[in-house]
Amino acid sequence: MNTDLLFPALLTGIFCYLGAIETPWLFGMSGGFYIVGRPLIAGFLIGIFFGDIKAGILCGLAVQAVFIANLSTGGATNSEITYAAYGGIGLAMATTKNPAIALTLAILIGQTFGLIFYNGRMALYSFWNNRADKAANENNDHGIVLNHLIYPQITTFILRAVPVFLAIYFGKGLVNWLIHSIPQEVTHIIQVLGGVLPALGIALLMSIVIKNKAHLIFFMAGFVLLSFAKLSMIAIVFLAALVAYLYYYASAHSNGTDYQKNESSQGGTGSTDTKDEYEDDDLF
Amino acid sequence: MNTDLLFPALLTGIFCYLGAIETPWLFGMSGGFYIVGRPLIAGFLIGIFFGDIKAGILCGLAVQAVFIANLSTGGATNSEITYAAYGGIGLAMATTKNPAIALTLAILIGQTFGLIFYNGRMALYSFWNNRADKAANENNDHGIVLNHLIYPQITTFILRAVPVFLAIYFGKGLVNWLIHSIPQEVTHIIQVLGGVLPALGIALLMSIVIKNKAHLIFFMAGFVLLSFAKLSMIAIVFLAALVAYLYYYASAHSNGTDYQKNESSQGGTGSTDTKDEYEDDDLF
Amino acid sequence: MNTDLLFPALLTGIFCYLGAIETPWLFGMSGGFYIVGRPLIAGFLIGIFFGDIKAGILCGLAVQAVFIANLSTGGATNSEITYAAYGGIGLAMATTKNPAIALTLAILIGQTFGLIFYNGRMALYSFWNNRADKAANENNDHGIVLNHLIYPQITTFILRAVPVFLAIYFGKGLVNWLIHSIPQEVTHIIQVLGGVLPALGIALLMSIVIKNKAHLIFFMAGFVLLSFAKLSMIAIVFLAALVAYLYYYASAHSNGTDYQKNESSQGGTGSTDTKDEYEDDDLF
Amino acid sequence: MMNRDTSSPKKPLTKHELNQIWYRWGFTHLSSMSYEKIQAHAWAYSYIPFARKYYHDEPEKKRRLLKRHSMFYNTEPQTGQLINGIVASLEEQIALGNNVSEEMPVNIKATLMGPLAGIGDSIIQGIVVPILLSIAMSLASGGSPLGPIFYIVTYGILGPMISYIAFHSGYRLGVNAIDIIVGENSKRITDAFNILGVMVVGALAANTIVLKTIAKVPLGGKTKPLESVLNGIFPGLLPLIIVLFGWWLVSSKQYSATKVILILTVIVTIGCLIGLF
Amino acid sequence: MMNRDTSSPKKPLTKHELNQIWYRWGFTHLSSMSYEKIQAHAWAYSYIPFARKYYHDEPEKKRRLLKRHSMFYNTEPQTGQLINGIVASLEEQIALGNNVSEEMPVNIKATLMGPLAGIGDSIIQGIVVPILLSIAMSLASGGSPLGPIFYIVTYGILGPMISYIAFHSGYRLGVNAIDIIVGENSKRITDAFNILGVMVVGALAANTIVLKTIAKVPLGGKTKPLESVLNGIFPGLLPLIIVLFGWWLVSSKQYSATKVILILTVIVTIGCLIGLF
Amino acid sequence: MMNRDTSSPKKPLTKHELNQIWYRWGFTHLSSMSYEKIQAHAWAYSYIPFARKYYHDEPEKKRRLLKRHSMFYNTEPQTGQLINGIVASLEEQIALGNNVSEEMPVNIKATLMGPLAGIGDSIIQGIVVPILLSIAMSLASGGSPLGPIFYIVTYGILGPMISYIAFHSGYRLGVNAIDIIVGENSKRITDAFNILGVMVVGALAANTIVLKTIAKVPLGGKTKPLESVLNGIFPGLLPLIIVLFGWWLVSSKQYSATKVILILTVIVTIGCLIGLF
Ligand SMILES: OC[C@H]1O[C@H](O)[C@@H](O)[C@@H](O)[C@@H]1O
Ligand SMILES: OC[C@H]1O[C@H](O)[C@@H](O)[C@@H](O)[C@@H]1O
Ligand SMILES: OC[C@H]1O[C@H](O)[C@@H](O)[C@@H](O)[C@@H]1O
Repeated sequence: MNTDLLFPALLTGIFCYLGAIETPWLFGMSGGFYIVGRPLIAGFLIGIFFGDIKAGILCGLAVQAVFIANLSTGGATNSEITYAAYGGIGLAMATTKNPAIALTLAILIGQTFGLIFYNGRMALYSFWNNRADKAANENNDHGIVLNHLIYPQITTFILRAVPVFLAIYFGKGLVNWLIHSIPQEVTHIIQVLGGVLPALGIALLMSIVIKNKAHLIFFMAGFVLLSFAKLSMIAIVFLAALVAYLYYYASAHSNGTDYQKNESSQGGTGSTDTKDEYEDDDLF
Repeated sequence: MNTDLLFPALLTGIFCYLGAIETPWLFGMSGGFYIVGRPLIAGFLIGIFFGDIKAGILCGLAVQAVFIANLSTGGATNSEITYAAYGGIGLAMATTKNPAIALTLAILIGQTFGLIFYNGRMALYSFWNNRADKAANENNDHGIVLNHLIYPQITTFILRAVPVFLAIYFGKGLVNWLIHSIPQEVTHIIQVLGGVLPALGIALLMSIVIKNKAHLIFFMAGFVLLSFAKLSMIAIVFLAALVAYLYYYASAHSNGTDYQKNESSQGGTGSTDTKDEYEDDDLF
Repeated sequence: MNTDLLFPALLTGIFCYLGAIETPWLFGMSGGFYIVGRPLIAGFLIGIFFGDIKAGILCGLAVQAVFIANLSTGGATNSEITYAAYGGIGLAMATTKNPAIALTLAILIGQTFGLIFYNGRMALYSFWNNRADKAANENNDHGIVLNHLIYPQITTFILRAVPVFLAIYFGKGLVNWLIHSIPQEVTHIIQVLGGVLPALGIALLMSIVIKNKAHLIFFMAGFVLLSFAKLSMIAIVFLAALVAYLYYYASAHSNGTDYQKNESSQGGTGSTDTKDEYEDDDLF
Repeated sequence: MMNRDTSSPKKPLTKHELNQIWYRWGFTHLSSMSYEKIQAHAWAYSYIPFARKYYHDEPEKKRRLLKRHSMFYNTEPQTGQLINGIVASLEEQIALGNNVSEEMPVNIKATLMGPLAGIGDSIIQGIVVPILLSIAMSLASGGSPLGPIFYIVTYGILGPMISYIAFHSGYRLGVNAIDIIVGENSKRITDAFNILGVMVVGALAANTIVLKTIAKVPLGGKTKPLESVLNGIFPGLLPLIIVLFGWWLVSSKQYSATKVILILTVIVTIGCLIGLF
Repeated sequence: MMNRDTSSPKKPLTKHELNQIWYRWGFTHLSSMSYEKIQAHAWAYSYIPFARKYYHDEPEKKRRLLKRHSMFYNTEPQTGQLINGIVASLEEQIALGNNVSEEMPVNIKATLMGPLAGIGDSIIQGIVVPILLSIAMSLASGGSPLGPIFYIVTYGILGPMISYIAFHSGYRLGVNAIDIIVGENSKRITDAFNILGVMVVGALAANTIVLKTIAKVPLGGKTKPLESVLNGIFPGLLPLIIVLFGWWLVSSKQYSATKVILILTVIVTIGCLIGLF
Repeated sequence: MMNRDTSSPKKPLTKHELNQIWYRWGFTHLSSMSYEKIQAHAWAYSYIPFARKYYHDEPEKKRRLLKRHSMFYNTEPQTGQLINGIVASLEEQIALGNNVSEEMPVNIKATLMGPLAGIGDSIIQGIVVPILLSIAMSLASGGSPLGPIFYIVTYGILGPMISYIAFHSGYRLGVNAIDIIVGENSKRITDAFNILGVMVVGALAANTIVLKTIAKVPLGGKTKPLESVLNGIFPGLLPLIIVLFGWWLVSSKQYSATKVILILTVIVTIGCLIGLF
C-alpha cells in the first residue's frame, strides 16, 4: 500500500466533498462552493496535501482561468467545477504536476463524469426530499434533520470523496501512461485551448448580464479599458461604478417625474431632495 | 520621349480622374472619392506606378495628415483633395520623393489650380444637366444616359487626367529647379506647417459636430484621453460610444415621460421595456 | 545686531501681513490670501529674502502639501495658514533649511499661536466695526475709511509682522537647540506625518463637496484615475467635467419635462432646443 | 410549564433565537438540493427551534408551520437571506397571535425568491466572485500562496457578512422590505448593477481569455509576426472575437456549455494544425 | 406582348430590378454634379429600367416619372440610400396602381434629403473616415503598405454595406421609415452620434496636429527646453491652442479654408523666424 | 453747483464710477472682518464716491444709503461680486429716482449671499486653487521657481478676472440675475460642479497624501515588502484608508481640525514605533 499517496488522495477526496455546492459545513455555499470549491483554492489545498504548494497553486491557476465565470443558477450548473478541480488537479499532482495536464483532466472530468454524478445525485435527493416532506407533515423534527441533513450528506460524501480518492489512488498509473503517449502537437492544442476556454464562462456571464444588445457598448468599454488602457480589474470596477451611477441617476429622474405625475405637482424640487436621500439608503 | 516617366505620369493622371468625387466607376463616392481619392491611398498607388511603394506611402502620409478631415458637403469642398494628392505626390515622386515637397505642392495645387478646376467643372456641368432635363422631358432614355453619364465623364476626364499628366510629364524640370532654390529656412517652415495644417481640417469638423458650445467638454475629454492617457483612437471610439450612449439614455427618459403624457399613464414600466427593445433596432 | 538676519526676518514679517486674509493691498483675497498666503509662494518669497530660493521652495512644498486644501468659510478657518507658512518656513530658513522642520514648525504655529492670534484679532475688530457703524450713521465718510481700512490694518500689521519678525529674529537660537535635541525617531515620525496630514485638508474638502454618500463613487473614480491610471490632475479635471456635464444633462431633462408640465404641452422639441442654447449661456 | 398555555402572552424572539434561524439556513440551504425542491427543506429545518418555542403544545399549528416551509423554494442563498428575515418577522407575528395570515409568508417567499435570485446571482457570481478571483489570480502568479489566501479572507468575510446583513435588514423592515425589492427604485438599482456587471465582464474577458496567433505576414519584403501587427491595431482582438462568438452561440443559438466546448476545441485544433495559433 | 395592357395586373419589382435601382444610383449619384442640380439626374438614370418595365406603353406616365426624378436633389449618397429605398417602394405602389399620389415621392425626397445629409456627413466624413484613416496612418508609419491596404479593405466593405442596408431598409419600411428618420428618437440618436463625433474629433486633434516649440526657458541658472516643460503640464497644449484658434476662425469669424491656411502660414512663419518653432 | 438740485435729471454711473465700486470692494472686502460683521463695512466704503455723486446735498438719503450698506454681510468675495453688480444697478435706479424701493438692495444681499458663498467656496477653494496648486507643486519639484511663478500668474489672472466678470454681469443683468442664481437651473449647475469637485478631490487625495508601509510579509520562504504587494493590488490603498477615516472623523464625528491632527499624529506615532511606517 502506497502510504505516500494514501493520505493526499484521501484528503483530496474529502475536500472534494467539502467544496461541493450541497455541503453545509463551511457556512453553506459561502465557505464551501464559493471558497473551497474554487479551483485556485483547490490547487492551494491539494498542494499542501501533496507537499508542493507552488505546483498546486500553478495547477489551480490554470484550471481557475477556465472556470472563472462558472455559474450555478436555479440548481443547474454548466460544468461540475468541484469534481473538475479536485479530480483534475489531484490526478495531475499525483503524476506530472503539470498545469496543462491538470487543466485537460479537469475539463474531461468536469464535463463528463462530473456532470453525470451531479445530476445523478440531484435525482437521488428527491428520495430524501420525499421523506423530509412526510416528516414535516408528521411533526417529526428528527425526521427533518435526518432527511434534510444527515442522509443526503452521507449520500454525497460517498458520491464525491470515494470516487475522487479511488481515481487518484488507482488512476495514477493509467494517467501516467496516457500522459506519456500524448504527442507534442496535442499538448500544444491543449495549451491554446486553456487560454480560449475562459471565453465560455465569460459568454455565459454575458448572457446573464447583457439584457439589451446596446449594452454591448459597456462590455466593449470594459474590454478596452483593460486591453488598451491597461487598467487593473479593481480600477475598472470603480469606473464601472461611476458609469452605473450615472445610468441610475439618468433613470431616476425619469421616474421622479413619473411619480410626481400621480401626485399633485407642487414642490418638484422638494421631492427631488427626498429622492436623493432615498438613494443613499438603498445603495449603501 | 521619356518613357520611364510616361507611364507613371499617365497612370497618375488616370487615377486622379478615378479618385474624383464625380467619378462613377468604383461604386461612386464609396470606392472613388472615399478610397482612391484619399492621399494615403494615392501615395500607395503612385508609389506602385513609380516603382517605389515606400516613398509613395511616406509622401501619402504627409499629405493625408493635412487632409484627414477634408470635407465635401452640399457639393462644396474646402480644398480639392484629389488634385492635391495626385498632383502633389505625383510631382514629388517624379522629382525628389521628399514628403515635405509632396505636401507643399499638394497644398499649392489643392488650394489654387484644384479649386479653380473643380468649380469650373461644376459650372460646365450645368450645361449637361440642362440637356439631361430636356431628355427626361422627351422620354429620351438614351439622352439621360448620355448627358448624365457619358458626356460629363468625358469632360471631367479631360479636366483631370490630362493636366495632371502634363504637369508631371513636363513640370518635372521646373519643380526640380524650384526645389533646389528653396532656402533651408523655408523647408523648415514647410515642415512645421505640415504639422499645423491638419488643425484646419479638425476645425472644420468641429464646426460641423459641435452644435452647442458646452459640448467642447466632450472635445476636451477626447483630446485628453489621447494626449495624457495615451489611448489609441480605437479605444477612444469605444469610450466615446459609452459616453454617447449615456447621453442618449439620459435624453431617452425625458422623452419617455413626455410620450407617456400623451397616452394614458398606465403601464409605465411596460412601455419603458418596449423602448429598450426599440433602442436595439435603431442603434444596430 | 545680526544684520544678516534682520532684513530677511523683517521682510518675512511684512509678507506674513501681506498674505493675510484681511489684507487689502493685493486686490484683497485674490492676491493676498490666495497667492501670497499660500505656503508654496511663501517658500519662494522667503527663499528670495534669505538668498536661497531652492531651499525656500523645498520648504514651501512640504508645508503646502499639508495645507493644500486649507479652507476659510464664513470667516472661520481650520488652521492659520499664513502664520503657519511664514512662521514655520521663516524659522526653518533661519536655522537648518530643512523642509521637515519647516513643516513641523508650521503645524505647531498654525494650530496654536496662529489660531489664537487669528481669533483674537477677529474679536478686536468688532471694536472698529462698531465705530464704522457709528460713522455711517453720522454720514462721516472719513470715519468709515478710518475704521474700515486704516485702523484695522494697523492692528493686524502689529499682530502679524511684529511677532513673526521677533520669532525669527530671537527664536533662531531656541529652535536651533530644539532641532539638535530631536531624536531621529521623532524626525522619522514627523516625516511620515507630513505625508499623512494632507488627508485632513482633503477630508475637510470632502465634507464640503460630498452632499450625498453615493457620490463617494465619484471620489473613488477620481482617486483611481490618478492612482491606477496615472493620469495627471489636469487630465482628470477634463474627464470630471465630462462626467459633471452628463450629470447636469441627465438632471436637465427631468426638469425640462417638469417645466413643460406647467405650460401647455405643445412644442416639446422646440422647447428642448431653447434649453440647449440656454445651457451655453449659463455654463460659459 | 402550565403557565405557557395559549392564552398566556408569548415572548418575542430573542436575539439568539433569531440568529439560530439565520445560521440554520445559512449552513444547510442546499444540503438536500434536488431539482424538485432545491432549498425547500432548509426552511423547515431552520424553524424547528422556533416551532418548539411557540407551538410545543399546539401540534396542529406546528405541523402547519413545518408544512408551509417544506414547499419548493430557491433563491440566491446569501443575498436571499433578506427573505428569511422578512419571513422571520412575519412568523413571529403569527406566533404572537397578531393579525397576520399564515398565507402571508408563503406568498412572500413565492413573490420574492425570483427577483432576489436574479439580482443575487448577477452580483455574486457575475461581479464579486470573478473580480476577487481575478485579483487573487494575479497575486498567485508564480505560485504564490498570497493569491488563494487573499481570496479566502476576502470572500470568507464578504459572503457571511452579506448573508447576515440581508437577514437582519429583512427582519427589521418586515413587509416594508418588499416595496424596496420589487419596487420601481429596485428595478433601477438592479439595472445599474447590471451596467456595472457588463463593464466588469468586458474587462474580465480581456483579462482572462488568451489567444495569440503565431502566423507571420509579409510586409515590404520581410515577414512580421501577425500578433504584433494585431496588437498595434487592437490588443486583444482575437480574445474579443472568440468571446463574442461564444456569446452568440450561447445566447442566440442557445447552445449548451458542452457543445460550445466542443466547438471551441475544433476551432483551436484546426487553428493549431494550420499554423495559426 | 399584347397581354401586357394597362388593365392586366402588373408584377411587383423582382429582387434583381430592385438592386438595379440601388446600384445605378450607387454608381452614378454624383456623375453629373453641378451646384444647380447635384444628384438630380442620377434618379432619372436609375429609374430607366423601371420606366421600361412598367410604363413601356404609357409614355405620359413614364415622362412624368422621369421628370419628377430630374429635380434638384442632394444628400449623403451612402446613408442617403434609405430615401432611395423608400421612394422605390412608393414608385412601385404607384406603378401597380395602388392609392399613392405622384407627389408623394417628390415630397419625401425634399423632406428627407436634408436631415440625412446632416447625419450622414457627420458620421461618414466626421467619424468613420477620419478614424479609419488615422488607424491606417499609424499602420503605414515607416512606409508599410499595411496602412493603405487596411483602409481600402475596411472602407471598401463598410461604404457599400451601409449603402445596401440603407436602401433595403428603406424599401422594407416604406413611408414608416420617415417617422424613424425625422422622429424624436432619431433626433436623440443623431445627438448621441454627435457626442461620439465630438469626442473622437478631440482625440483626432491630439493625434494629428503636431506643433513643438524649440524655445528654451531659463530655470534656476540652467536653461530647459520649453517643450519638455509644457509637456509636463499639458502634453499637446500647442496643438490644442492652434485647433481652438482655427475653430474660432472658422465658426465665429466664418473664415474660408484658404484664408485660414494663409493665417496659419503667417503664424508659423513668424514663429519659425523668431525661433519659437 | 446750483443746477444739481434734486429735480434736475441725474446722470447714470460712468464706467469709471462703476469700476470704482467694483475695486473698492475688490480690495477691502475683508479688511475689517470680525465674526460680527465680516464684510459689512466694505459696502459702505465702496459706496462713498457714489454717495458723494448722487446725495451730496441730500444727507438723509446718503445716511440711509451708508446705513443699509453697513449691515452684516458675507459671501465668497470673488464670485460674490455678482451681487455687488446687481446692487450697483439697483442703487443707480434708486439714485436716479426710478421706482425701486430702498429695501430691494438689502433683501437681495441677504438672499443671495448664502448661495453664492456656497457655490463660490466650492469652486474656488475646492476646485480651482487645489488644482492650480497641485500643478504648481509638480512643477516646483526639486526646488524649481517655475512652480510658484506658474501659480502666481494663473491665479493672479483668474481671481481678478472672475471678480470683474461677475460684477459686470451682475450690473448688466440687474435683478434678472437672481433667477439665474437661485433658480432651478442654477441648482443643477451647482450640483454638476459638485460632481466635478468630488472627482477632483478624489484625484487630489491620491496625489497629495503619502503613506507607505515598511513592513515585510513572508511569502513562500522569502519575505517581500508589504508596500509592493499592496501596490500590486491597489496603489494608494493606505492614503485612501487614511482619508476615508479622516472624512469620517470630520463629517460623522464632527471632530475639529486640531483633534484630527492629534489623532493622526497618534496613529502615525504608533505605526512608526511598531515598524509599520
Ligand atoms: O439561482 C438561484 C440559486 O439557485 C440554486 O440554489 C443554486 O444554483 C445557487 O447557486 C443559485 O444562486
Ligand atoms: O452634404 C451632402 C452631400 O453633398 C454632396 O453630394 C457632396 O458634397 C457629398 O459629399 C455630401 O455628402
Ligand atoms: O464663506 C464665504 C466667505 O466667508 C469669509 O468671507 C471668508 O472665510 C471667505 O474665504 C469665504 O469665501
